[in-house]
Amino acid sequence: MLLTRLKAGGPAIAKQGILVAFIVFMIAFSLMSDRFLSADNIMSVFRQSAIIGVMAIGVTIVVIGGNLDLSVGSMLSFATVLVVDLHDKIGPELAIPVMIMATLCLGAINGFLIGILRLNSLIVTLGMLSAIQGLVLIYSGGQNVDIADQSGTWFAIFGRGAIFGVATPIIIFLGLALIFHVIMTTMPFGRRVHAVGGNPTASVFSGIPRSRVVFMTYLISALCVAIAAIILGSRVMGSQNNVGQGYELQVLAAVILGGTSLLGGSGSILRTVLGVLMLAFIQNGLILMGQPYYTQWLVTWAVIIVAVWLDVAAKRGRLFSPIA
Amino acid sequence: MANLTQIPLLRWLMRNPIWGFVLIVFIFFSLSADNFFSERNLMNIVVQASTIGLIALGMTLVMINGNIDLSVGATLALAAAFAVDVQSWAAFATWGNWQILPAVCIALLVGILMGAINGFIVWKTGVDAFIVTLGAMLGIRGLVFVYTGEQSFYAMNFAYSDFSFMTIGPFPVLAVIFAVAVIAVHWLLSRTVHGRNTYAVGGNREAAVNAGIRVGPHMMINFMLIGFLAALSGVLLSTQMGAATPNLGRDYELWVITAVVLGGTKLTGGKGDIIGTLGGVLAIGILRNGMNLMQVPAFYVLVILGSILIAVLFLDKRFNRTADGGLRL
Amino acid sequence: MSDAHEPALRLKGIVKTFPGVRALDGVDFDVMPGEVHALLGENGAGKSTLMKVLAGMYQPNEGQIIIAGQPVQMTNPIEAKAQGVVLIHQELSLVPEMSAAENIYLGELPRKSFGRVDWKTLEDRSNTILKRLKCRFRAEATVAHLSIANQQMVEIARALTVDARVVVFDEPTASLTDAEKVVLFDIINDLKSQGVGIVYISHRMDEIFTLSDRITVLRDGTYRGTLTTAETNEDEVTRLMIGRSLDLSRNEAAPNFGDTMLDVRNLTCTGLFEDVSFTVRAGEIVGFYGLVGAGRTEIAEALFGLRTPTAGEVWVDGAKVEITSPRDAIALGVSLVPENRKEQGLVLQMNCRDNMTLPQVQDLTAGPFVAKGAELAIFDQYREKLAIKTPSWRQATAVLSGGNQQKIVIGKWLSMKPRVLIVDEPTRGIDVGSKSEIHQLLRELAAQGYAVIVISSEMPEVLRVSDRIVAMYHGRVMREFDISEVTEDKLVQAISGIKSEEPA
Amino acid sequence: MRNSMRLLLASCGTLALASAASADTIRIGITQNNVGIDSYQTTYEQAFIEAADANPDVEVIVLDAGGDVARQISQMQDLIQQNVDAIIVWPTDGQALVPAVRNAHREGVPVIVTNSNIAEAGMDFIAAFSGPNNIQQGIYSAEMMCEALDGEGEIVQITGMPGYTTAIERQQGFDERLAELCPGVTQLDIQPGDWNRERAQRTMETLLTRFDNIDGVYSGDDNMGVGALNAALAAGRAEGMVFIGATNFAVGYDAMERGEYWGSVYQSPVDDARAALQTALDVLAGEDVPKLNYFDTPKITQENMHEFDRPVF
Repeated sequence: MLLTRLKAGGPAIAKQGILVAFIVFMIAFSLMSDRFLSADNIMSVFRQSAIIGVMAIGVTIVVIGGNLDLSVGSMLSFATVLVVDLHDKIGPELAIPVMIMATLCLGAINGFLIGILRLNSLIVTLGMLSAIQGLVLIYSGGQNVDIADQSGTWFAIFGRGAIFGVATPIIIFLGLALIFHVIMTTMPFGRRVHAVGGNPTASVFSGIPRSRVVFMTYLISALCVAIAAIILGSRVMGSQNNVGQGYELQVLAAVILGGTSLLGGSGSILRTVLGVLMLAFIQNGLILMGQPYYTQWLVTWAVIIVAVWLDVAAKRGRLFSPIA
Repeated sequence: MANLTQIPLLRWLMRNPIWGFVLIVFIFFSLSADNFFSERNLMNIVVQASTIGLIALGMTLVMINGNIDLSVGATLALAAAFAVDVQSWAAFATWGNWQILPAVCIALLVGILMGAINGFIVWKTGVDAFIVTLGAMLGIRGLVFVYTGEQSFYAMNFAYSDFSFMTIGPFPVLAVIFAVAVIAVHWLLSRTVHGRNTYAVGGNREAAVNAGIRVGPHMMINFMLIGFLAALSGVLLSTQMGAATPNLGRDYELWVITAVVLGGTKLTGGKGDIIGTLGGVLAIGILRNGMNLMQVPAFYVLVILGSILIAVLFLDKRFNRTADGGLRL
Repeated sequence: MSDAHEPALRLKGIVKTFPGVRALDGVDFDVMPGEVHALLGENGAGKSTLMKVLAGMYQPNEGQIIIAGQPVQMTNPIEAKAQGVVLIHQELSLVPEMSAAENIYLGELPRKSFGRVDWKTLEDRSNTILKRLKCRFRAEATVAHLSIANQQMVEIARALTVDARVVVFDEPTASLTDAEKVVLFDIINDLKSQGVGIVYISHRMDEIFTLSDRITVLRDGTYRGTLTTAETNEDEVTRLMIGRSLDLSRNEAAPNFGDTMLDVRNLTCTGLFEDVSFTVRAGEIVGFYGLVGAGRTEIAEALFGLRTPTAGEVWVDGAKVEITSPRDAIALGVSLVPENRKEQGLVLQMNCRDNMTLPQVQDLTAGPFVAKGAELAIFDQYREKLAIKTPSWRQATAVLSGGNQQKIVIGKWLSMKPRVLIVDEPTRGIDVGSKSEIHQLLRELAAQGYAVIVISSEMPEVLRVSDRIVAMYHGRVMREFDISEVTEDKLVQAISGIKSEEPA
Repeated sequence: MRNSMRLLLASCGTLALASAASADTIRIGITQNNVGIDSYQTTYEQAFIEAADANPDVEVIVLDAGGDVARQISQMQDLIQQNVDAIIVWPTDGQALVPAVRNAHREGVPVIVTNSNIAEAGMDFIAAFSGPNNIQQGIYSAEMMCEALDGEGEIVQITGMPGYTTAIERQQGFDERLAELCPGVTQLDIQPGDWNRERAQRTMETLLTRFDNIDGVYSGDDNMGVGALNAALAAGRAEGMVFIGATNFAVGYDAMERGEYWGSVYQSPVDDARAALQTALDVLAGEDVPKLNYFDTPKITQENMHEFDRPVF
């Protein structure tokens, strides 16, 4: 089995550009900071990356389906403001389902415009990024929202709690990753998303309801955002209107780092998890080393290009592009 | 006679729906916003739109090539920082107002260099331009912070900021520079061999390679052009501020792409032109200016701009539907 | 100073290797001025690689290229063109949004000062060339608005921009109709009479025997020999190519057909096809023959739920049906093997097994999961049945040969156990060996009781596999032939819109 | 075509008449920094509009620059274009707005700068500044930190969005005063929290990992301060740690009440907005207005907090 894999193209190790880069970085950082590999720090980074990570799961599925979703940043602001605001008004047991429904509606709008009307996903989600941010501000009147009784609400479990000693955000993040990994790799829906992203025309010619599949990917993305918002709202016990601003790019960077092709049809949730963790460890490691915050941007630049380059190079079997 | 003149105009508008849209919002704001329809305000619109507009010219080239550049906002900030900072370098202390010249030249060179780096990476690694420039968007912003040390730079010399208030005849100098750039890039794209090759590379890269066009260097040149235009935009913006701030140009890439796509350039490459891009830039400029004049609350402006973007995309698809002959895919 | 015995172009011992592959292994080839030299070989035999070496796109690892007696090195297509070697590509290599003139001179637009395009020179020269090719469109026309055949002409016009010594045609007739082929052959003969050496690559034996003076055969990257066309026959060439003979017989009508499985009555799709009626019985193959654009593919798409007919009825297995989506069609047992396997048939980066089970993956489940065992069973069954050559089911379909890709698509639809199987251009761009295997397969399917529709633009193919032939012209059914009564003349007349004196 | 031109010209004529009719009301334009980024600015905007509505002679045009300097410059131009009587500007960047202010000055439109001041070079061109003294706030915070730690300890600082004036000035005031007043207090690290509570929380978590001992945390505003507090609480290290912020938020006020938060600087957006409008009206009335009008932003600590109302944001 390994032999056929090797024959299928290039050495297996070169295909795991992200894994190689990840290991190299972990070793380098642990040499430079003795606290880096401490259990506390690792737990802390996992917990911090849960919000971006949960969103990245949804975006990975959208990207495998051949589209982009840049609206997740605003959508996170929307969902967090909503759930926090409703928490004190109607109680968490109602606030959570109401927020999830509302966020799914936004996902459905994306899905309708992109899946059914077939508008370009980059531009539609760019427009939604702006429109949803406006909606949040109109809803809240621009005010921050806070949960008054921070210690007495069971809502705290999602962002601050722990189950068997493991922080809940980590359990939610890794659990969701595992669930969606299983869906994408072993269930008919996953197969269909891969097919639609890989070749939409051929999918239709194979009887796959292309519009519905794309629509579903945006619903999943919205659902992931809603879950991330629960973690975020519970962790902070409040929300600003622009809390998700810029998250869409961090999420996309993680997805790209995980080797998911922007052309659609290929990608893996588990590798996205690696991408998310790698970005989080870079950020964390550089602060531990006492570097100014902007070095993380320079390092991220280099890491994204090198990791994707290795991936691309392994696929084509040569380091440099053949174009003259 | 009215019929004869109207039909080509209508047909032209069908192909360039954005200009129809520009016309509609123009008439709308003229009727409903105080002070909109005045010479000075219209000049203001052009000056305000020129920041996004200059970059959009370059983005049109890059997108027709089938690439994209997300790093332009950061490049703009870096160039602005250099343009302001270099003036105060000791080496040019005795140059008087001429110290502006090397500063501007270095800023523009920095822009070209950033474009060259992006172009070179895209050429040599074969990694998608979206990914390369997404990385560069973070990285170049990092360079801005390294260079400025988080502080704003300001120009001691008021001659620098006076430049932006100069006029040539009745026209503000910034509007004139923008107009010249529009004409130059339009000429480049429609009349020169490089411009025509831009369509070839984006329309059918395989064919361009087979025809012996050196696709790699060609794309790199276009990245350098957008770097130059982003830097020029940064320099002009810094003359309006007499200063450069490290956060300058955030999110500009999104507005630039929006303008270019509104103008009918295809994200997949091979199709688009400067006339459309100009329409897209003016549409955004007029909307922003008009909504300011009408005092539309900021929160609603976001919703309106986002919805209009999607609506124009939808209309464009209705008008310019490709002839799929009714095949349901 | 080249006399008649000096080859216009000569390749000596060309070796080209890629990581892990020896694509060309010591190939010799030459073409004389005023000669048409056909190059033959199955897909993957190394023809394309050889052509790319010729055109300066690849550098050979060993060997020499000699043009008019001088050894040369060509590092890019422009240099090759300057040496007088021009390659006409198999897949249309045009830029759709540019004018014909710009496409003809792509990569070497005439310049004025400041890098400006010299439009006048460009258009004058292009129009002259197009006139020489007897084209009836202007050089200013945008390529996207031209028909496929005219686009091919633009491609060919590129060869005439220089004083070509050698012109290489790579499958030039793949997208041309029979009528358009005639024009192309005139041009080739014209070039030939001007002393240009022609290298002609094609899978179509009839063309090669009509046109060529000599035939060189490649197999697995090695040179197998050169034959003089006048002294050989198809059988000899085929044996050289695939190492065995081919069955070139015409189909003998099978005696016993079952019930009518598909009955199409007055089906109309305005602007595409009008008033189309026909039936297909179980065990029968009905061939649809016609020019490109005659409406055959569109009928297939309508039957598969991808187009909405404006009028008419479709009956499947004795029941009137409405097919509004591919899902409906699949549920009714109608399957379509589409025309373009790379764009419509396969998800190229997906593996073989997943591609094959794609239409039924929703039903192949164990609990919520895809049943891997059932999937593999299907794949293994059809791999064996169709003799698909792939190292493993994990192989991405992108790297398979055209024939094997087509078999995967056919297997995909056979595994759906359809009642009606529609096959659109089943052997387009497929080499001779695989072609006859696919024909064999279609006959076997019919024998097993499938009702089969074969759409093809190749007359030999239609004749070989069909029990009946429906001839179409301009969206209408012109005539229906029984295989026993059909002649080539009658078929050509029918698809050219000439009403036959005797009614069918 | 010609008809539509005539229509345009006609409508312009009527508009000109309409604006001429309202000539004796005072028209003031304001361009804000980034409404919606935090509650302070939103509350400021509401208070400003309320104050203006209360005065029948005043008509206001309210614009928001969304944090973008270039857009703010455009808005300045648009306001000059509309012949407003005065412009109030909340600079997105104190440096970069100087030419735009200078241009307004040349056009004869008085400019009142609000909340965070413009750079030194622009002082000649403004009619007045009204707002809190951000450097002074930094100084107050340093003094509180010093007092709370008794002049000895190790602290970290979480700043606002890098590159923005308010963030820079508070940091400047804090750093300088701390070094001068309490050389015994060392700053272990300074990291940005981008005015974002979650990001501040994340940064603080990493700092807690990095340093075994942190005695105090200074945050550029209470929003981030509460984020840092959350991190420390979760790590079980909040006990004995001193949290000092700026711009007292309701969450900060509550935390103070619970005894978890040491102190902050009380700054009311309502006062800020009213002061700005009043300064503008004074300038227009021809009164002799001083250049710098700081409104009071006192220290608020657990001890004196009940002298203040709970902030509304």
